[in-house]
Amino acid sequence: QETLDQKAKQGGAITITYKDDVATLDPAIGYDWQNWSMIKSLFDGLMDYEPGTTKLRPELAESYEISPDGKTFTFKLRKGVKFHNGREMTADDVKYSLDRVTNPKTQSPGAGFFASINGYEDVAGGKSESLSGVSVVDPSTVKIELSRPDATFLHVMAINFSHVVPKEEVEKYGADFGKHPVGTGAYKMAEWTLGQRLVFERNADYWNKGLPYIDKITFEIGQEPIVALLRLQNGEVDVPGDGIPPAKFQEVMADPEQKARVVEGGQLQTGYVTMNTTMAPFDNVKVRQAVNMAINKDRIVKLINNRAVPANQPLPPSMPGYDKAFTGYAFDVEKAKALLGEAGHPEGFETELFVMNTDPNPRIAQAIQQDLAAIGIKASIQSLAQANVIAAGGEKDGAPMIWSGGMAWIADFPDPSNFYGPILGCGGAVQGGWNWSWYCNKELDEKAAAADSIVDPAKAEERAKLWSDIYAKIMADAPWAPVFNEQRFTMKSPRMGGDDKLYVDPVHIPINYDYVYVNDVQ
Amino acid sequence: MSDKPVLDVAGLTISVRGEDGERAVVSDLSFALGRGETLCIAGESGSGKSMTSLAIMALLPQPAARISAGSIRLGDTDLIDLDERRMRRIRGNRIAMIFQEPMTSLNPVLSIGRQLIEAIEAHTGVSRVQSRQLAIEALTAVRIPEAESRLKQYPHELSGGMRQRVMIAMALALKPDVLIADEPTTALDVTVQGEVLELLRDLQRQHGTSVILITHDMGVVAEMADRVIIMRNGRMVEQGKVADIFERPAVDYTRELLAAVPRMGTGAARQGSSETTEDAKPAAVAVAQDLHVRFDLHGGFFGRVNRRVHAVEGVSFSIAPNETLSLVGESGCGKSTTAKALAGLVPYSGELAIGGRNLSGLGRDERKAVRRDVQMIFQDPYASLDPRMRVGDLVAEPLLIHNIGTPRERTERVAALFERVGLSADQMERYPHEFSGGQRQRICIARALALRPKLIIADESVSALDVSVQARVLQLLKELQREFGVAYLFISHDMAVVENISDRVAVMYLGQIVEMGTRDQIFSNPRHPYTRRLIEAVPVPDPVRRRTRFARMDREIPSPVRKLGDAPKKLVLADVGGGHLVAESADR
Amino acid sequence: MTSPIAPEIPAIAPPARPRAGVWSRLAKRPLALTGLVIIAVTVAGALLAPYLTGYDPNEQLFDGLTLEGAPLPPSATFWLGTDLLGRDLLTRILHGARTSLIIGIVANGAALLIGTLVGITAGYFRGYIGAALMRFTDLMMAFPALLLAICLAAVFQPSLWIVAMVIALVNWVQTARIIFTETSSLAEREFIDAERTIGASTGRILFRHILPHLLPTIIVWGTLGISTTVLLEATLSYLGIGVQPPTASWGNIIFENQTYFQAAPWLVFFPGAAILALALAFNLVGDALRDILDPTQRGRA
Amino acid sequence: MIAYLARRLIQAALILLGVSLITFALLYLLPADPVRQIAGRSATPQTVESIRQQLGLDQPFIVQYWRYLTNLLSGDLGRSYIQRSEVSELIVSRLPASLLLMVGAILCELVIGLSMGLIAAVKRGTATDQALMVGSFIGVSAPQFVVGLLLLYVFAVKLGWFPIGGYGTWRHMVLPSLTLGILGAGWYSRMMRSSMIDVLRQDYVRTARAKGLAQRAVLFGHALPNAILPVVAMIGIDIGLFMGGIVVVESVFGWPGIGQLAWQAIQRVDIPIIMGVTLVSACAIVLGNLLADIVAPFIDPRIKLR
Ligand SMILES: Nc1ncnc2c1ncn2[C@@H]1O[C@H](COP(=O)(O)OP(=O)(O)OP(=O)(O)O)[C@@H](O)[C@H]1O
Ligand SMILES: Nc1ncnc2c1ncn2[C@@H]1O[C@H](COP(=O)(O)OP(=O)(O)OP(=O)(O)O)[C@@H](O)[C@H]1O
Ligand SMILES: [Mg+2]
Ligand SMILES: [Mg+2]
Repeated sequence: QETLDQKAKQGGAITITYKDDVATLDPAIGYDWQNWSMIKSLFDGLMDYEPGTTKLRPELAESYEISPDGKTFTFKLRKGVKFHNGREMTADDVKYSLDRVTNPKTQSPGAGFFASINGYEDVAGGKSESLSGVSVVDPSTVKIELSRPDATFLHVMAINFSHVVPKEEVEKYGADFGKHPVGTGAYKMAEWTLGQRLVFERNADYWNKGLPYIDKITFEIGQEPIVALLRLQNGEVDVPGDGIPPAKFQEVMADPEQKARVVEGGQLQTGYVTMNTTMAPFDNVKVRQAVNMAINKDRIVKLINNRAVPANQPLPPSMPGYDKAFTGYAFDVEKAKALLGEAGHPEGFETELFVMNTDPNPRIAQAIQQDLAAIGIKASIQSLAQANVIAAGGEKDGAPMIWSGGMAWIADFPDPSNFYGPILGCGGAVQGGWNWSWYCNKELDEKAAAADSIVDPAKAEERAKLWSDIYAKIMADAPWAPVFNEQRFTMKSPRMGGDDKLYVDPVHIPINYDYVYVNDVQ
Repeated sequence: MSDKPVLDVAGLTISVRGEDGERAVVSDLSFALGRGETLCIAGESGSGKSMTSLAIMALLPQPAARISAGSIRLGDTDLIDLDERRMRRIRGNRIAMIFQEPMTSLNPVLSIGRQLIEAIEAHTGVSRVQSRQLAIEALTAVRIPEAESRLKQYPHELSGGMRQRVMIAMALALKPDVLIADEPTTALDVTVQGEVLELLRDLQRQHGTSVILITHDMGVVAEMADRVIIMRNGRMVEQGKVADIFERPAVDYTRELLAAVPRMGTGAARQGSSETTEDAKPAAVAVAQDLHVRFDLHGGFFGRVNRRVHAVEGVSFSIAPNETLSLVGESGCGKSTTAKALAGLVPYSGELAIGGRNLSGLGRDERKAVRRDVQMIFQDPYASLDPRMRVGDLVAEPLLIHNIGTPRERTERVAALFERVGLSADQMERYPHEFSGGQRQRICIARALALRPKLIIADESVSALDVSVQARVLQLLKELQREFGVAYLFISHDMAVVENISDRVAVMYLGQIVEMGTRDQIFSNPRHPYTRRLIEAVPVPDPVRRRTRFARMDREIPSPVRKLGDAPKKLVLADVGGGHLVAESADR
Repeated sequence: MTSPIAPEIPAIAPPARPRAGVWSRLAKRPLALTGLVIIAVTVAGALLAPYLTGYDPNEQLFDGLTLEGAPLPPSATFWLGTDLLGRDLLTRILHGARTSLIIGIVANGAALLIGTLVGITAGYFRGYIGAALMRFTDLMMAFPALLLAICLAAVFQPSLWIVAMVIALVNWVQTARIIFTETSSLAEREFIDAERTIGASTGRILFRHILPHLLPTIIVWGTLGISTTVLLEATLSYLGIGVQPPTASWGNIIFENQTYFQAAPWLVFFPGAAILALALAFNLVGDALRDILDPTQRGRA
Repeated sequence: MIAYLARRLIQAALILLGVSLITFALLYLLPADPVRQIAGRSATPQTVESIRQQLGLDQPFIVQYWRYLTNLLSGDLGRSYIQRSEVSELIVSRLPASLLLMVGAILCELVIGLSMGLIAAVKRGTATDQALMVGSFIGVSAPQFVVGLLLLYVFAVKLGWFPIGGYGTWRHMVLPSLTLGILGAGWYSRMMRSSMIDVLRQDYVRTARAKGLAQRAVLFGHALPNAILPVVAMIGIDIGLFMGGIVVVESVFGWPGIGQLAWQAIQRVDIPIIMGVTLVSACAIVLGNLLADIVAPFIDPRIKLR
């Protein structure tokens, strides 16, 4: 059982604000950073992470076993876990949930995560309604067989898409289940006034006794971040969900009282420039390397008020497999120019840099533009709405360069493989795909598969090393120019209690609702 | 009559500020108005009559005009020193005013009831219900039938005569000590004019109100005034009892003014050409055969046409070159509509031919050519001149459109036309609003003449002019006819003018011609009862022959609006000798 | 027909009084003169921008930001301060004047022109032409402008001229409706009938006689349109249609920096003041022009 | 009247049909593929195709449009691609707030704009007039985001007179309405001024003064009803202009209206929502114009509905 925070007090209510609407809370569908952690509080999966860390631990599963070949996972379920509707959760629910998420009718954006489960092809192809690889051994035991060893599978069992849903409620609400979520989580849905507010209420029957601490969480929707901050300063809000707006960052940090309430932490994020390796002149590796050397990352970090650290490889520092020793391409204008010359572009060339239109991304793009201009590359900026940039990236000759900020890539789960598949592997280099650099290296794809088949937890080090090598090779080909890794800054009201790491929890953004508490009850 | 005057104006000087500095438009005017007295102010256009009355009301146009000297005393109060708030209590309550234009002086978006009641409420402490009662009484007093239900009507739903009566009711509701009426009847036709004057007299008799009546119609002066002031160029040139002024005018200007007054029966001097046309019958300039103009009114459930205005119903006439045909009749009888049909401004049925060319089915260029032959002078000269164009350009425009001459030739021709109508060539650079009413009318005439048309349609073109100008314009028209052989279709409600200028006269009633003949036939031998009434209603410019009562219409003017399919009965005209056509009517 | 120039009337030499030019009359009014000067300064600033300051509008100066990355307030080096990328704001405003003048004058002018043409035609021809034009206007009014903009952006290569076109395409509608109402009442005026009787062509009636009367309305809409279109351009470039960073326009300087208006007020204030000054200047000139061209208003100063 | 209404409503329906067709076509041509967005980053081509089929997006344009129309007639606007809720539900939940804001803003505009225009017209040519007209230009030129935040900062944060954003009571309404109203007031004041100057020259105003009415009665009772007519036509137009301003104001004040919904949908190319919001706002605009036309005869009895 959980070790509870001794200082924590039970009760109280907090208010969180968001600018954008909360999309569906259906765990099979919800896939943005905003509803991600809300779903995590309403539902549970077989696996989870220790609060504030990236360490896996069982959740609805009491324990699990992995077969020596790494292809069979057997989960023993926790007893007495109840859905919010009062019914007890069983192994059938787990199977139902996995069948559902992979069924094309559900239109889940996460179905692909389960591709390694036996029978996935049949379900995805509409030939079957049920995953043959998932079987209910007894009401509290589930066995999952994979078609290949998958080291990330435990992470997959921790992501929202695999969270357990009750069949009867899903069938009752149909497509509207996402508006009437019923799970086993620490909170249950109390009220949802579209466009205005969501209210979560403490689940008194929560299996993890003593949790959560807070009675009621109100999410207020539609609030401009600047206004949210004003309200926080006025004591009306406890956590501004969208963070500290850039325009106010320095003001907040200049005030010791406010600064004390800001928690800083790492994030599983990398900001990078993709270069379309199928489009001239970026089909020349020297050009790509030159771009890597031309970007003044320190200055860009300064531009965003030092809210990030310069990056030299795809993986963020807190990710296993991050290579501390790797130096990447140092900022070197002369060398970059030389490389361009070698590549046959001594005078530079003209190209386009796509960027999403919300602050600070256009600014960063302009800084990159100026850096590129210094080596003769004249990049014109296309600052567009998110969907348009994504669409351009998915066309083979749509976008020569894209600045990734604002659109991708916050990891789905803390595993190095998560930075490869869809965004650097061959599978993503298809029309409408997310591999915007259209980089496809069959050899690396094989290496990646090999690394992911190392299932044994004891060999985690070895696996991480393999991944480091893969990313080093990628950097040699330079389809990306990594620019920085964003830092997270979460601000809270004075009454908020709990360990700081709960406020920069890598998988719960902005905060881990289940473990934080307020200081001012009784 | 008490000794002390109700209103005493002394040494009044009003100046206006213009681009070229201040100039006086009224100088050193003094007069006194006794209780129950009617004082007429007459004089040429622009002589400062309206300005004087506005000064008394403290309603001079701001900020251009101001009183620069003199005093205006109402009883014991000097009105010039009063502040706006105290003045407000006097306006409407002790001095009321009826304005020159009845058509525009009522607020178009408020019901007449509201406009009346609010005047009463503004000055008396009575309740709304009582004010309403008073308003009904006032309307009844000005003989508006069904007064109670009229309260809900809007100005545009009333005829011009009725609107003027509403204005009078409004002015009289509070029984003011002084009533200023600025040309109250100019825009009305003779029958309505008679009624309105009668009403003023009635009310004066009942309440002992003193009246200042501003008019250019010497007939009205003779009919109404106790005393008369003659103004010119902002100065009073003569003042005296009405009989003295008419019999023994002291100054030349007054004599000129009186001489200019068109009098019935003086038209005999004009003869000649028209008589010869009778037998010679050269090709007619314009022929109308069974002309119909109907306006559809939409209404009812599906917005279909359910009623029609039968504005013109089977009118036939022809106009020979060099001839003047006058069209007379009361307001709304279809005179202007006939004219507009002839000018191609409204769709019609029947036959219309100009210079032998049938108007229907003409091509673009032919129509333009016909336009050259017919020109129209509109009822309101100000409204028919584009206020944003220089008058020189306006007169040159027809030449430009029809591609006549070089720019230089055109300018020269316009200058010549200006001289011809009695304006100076350097006025070409000015804009319409910078002219007086009479001058504007002359500009319209110059414009109509520019193309040397065969026919000029003159719709009430002299009604708004003061007598001296009117006489000059009529003279001009006659001269032009003699010189160029222009034919005129002359529309007027002023029988004296009609008698003066016409060769032949057609009397219209409800869209149809009820009588038509030579001038002599109509004026010396009117056959139709309606014609007779029109002639009788004309006030005579001689205080000696003042009538005590006007013949009052026994009923409202019947409406030309009819249900679909309910066309009015066509009148049959019978020749009673010498081309004198009279409708055979049983009901009159 | 006799000779075109009637011989009966002897020619008279017209007076040779020169008409006072509009310009010289404008110049007599201090307010209008102020307006003209502001416009002239703006245009000159836009044309001479490269020579007026020592900076490049797009150069992100190393000393243009504090160590924490904050922009610098106005100072002797940077007269109007720097922006979030450390660029000189004065230089950017001067260069941005080009874009904004094109949008505020050309695009707004085109919208005004289309709106006036449509409104005047629909108002004068009552029959099917008028009805069809007005229904089309209603359709355009009901159609979301932003959507049109985005789609056009997708179809065309975004450029300043596309924005200008889009702005003209979405902004003419309101003008058309107002002009329609006014024209239909003007068409009923008697002097229009008078023009018809002298054989004036439709074109002449519309453009020589009705149009001048619409001038006050056109001036009101035209001058108010300047600020709205300049700001609309910023919204459009935000959505990816129109000038793209780093090209400056007054609208997008404001748009990019508006969240910083407390931390760096100069970034919003100066471009805002520039837009206001331009719009006001046109308004002053427009007002004066209206009074000058309206003869009934003579004598007022 | 009924016939007129029937005719206008049929016209309105045709206009809406036109708007829906054009919008649908434009969105169809848009390069962003909605299926890709739904399917997510890790989807296989197979999944993508299956989703495409389920949504009927593999059908030709005409079929898609026809299906949309038939669904529309039964009140079904489809489901959001991103939020996955019924579009009609999303719109219905947000529409009242926007309408309320619109009413508030129109009130503000009218009160501020008309009184500014009125005073300026009465004091024509004076310093007051000029100050007011400069004011109206500031209103039109000031970026709404900044105006909104300033008002919020001064009246809500510093003075505490109003809540800092939110929705519910009349006190929540004041600042957002004012922010929107300031822009509109700029337009209205100019229109009002020029129309009022014209009316004040009319004879009937002189008549009203000659009756001895107080200045207030003359201005409000006689001049205003005549001067207001162009303003009424303007209100119809205004509704269209609102859709622009409402986005910013709603997000500054956390106002749960349709503007925020539309903006998010445009950013993410959430086609069903864009379609729905477009139709709803087109409806509002068409009805607004119709209403303006219907109201006109009540203000000016000379006008006939035709
Ligand atoms: N608002 C004004 N500004 C400048 N001058 C004016 C104004 N109103 C009238 N005038 C001038 O004042 C003079 C007197 O005008 P007023 O209206 O009193 O003439 P009137 O005798 O009533 O003429 P009418 O018979 O045409 O009504 C005229 O010369 C006229 O041009
Ligand atoms: N456009 C129109 N639509 C409907 N009815 C009209 C129209 N024009 C004129 N009428 C009606 O036709 C009738 C004749 O009008 P017309 O203007 O010819 O009268 P009139 O004899 O010239 O009168 P007045 O002496 O007042 O000028 C009137 O009842 C008038 O209301
Ligand atoms: Mg007068
Ligand atoms: Mg008439």
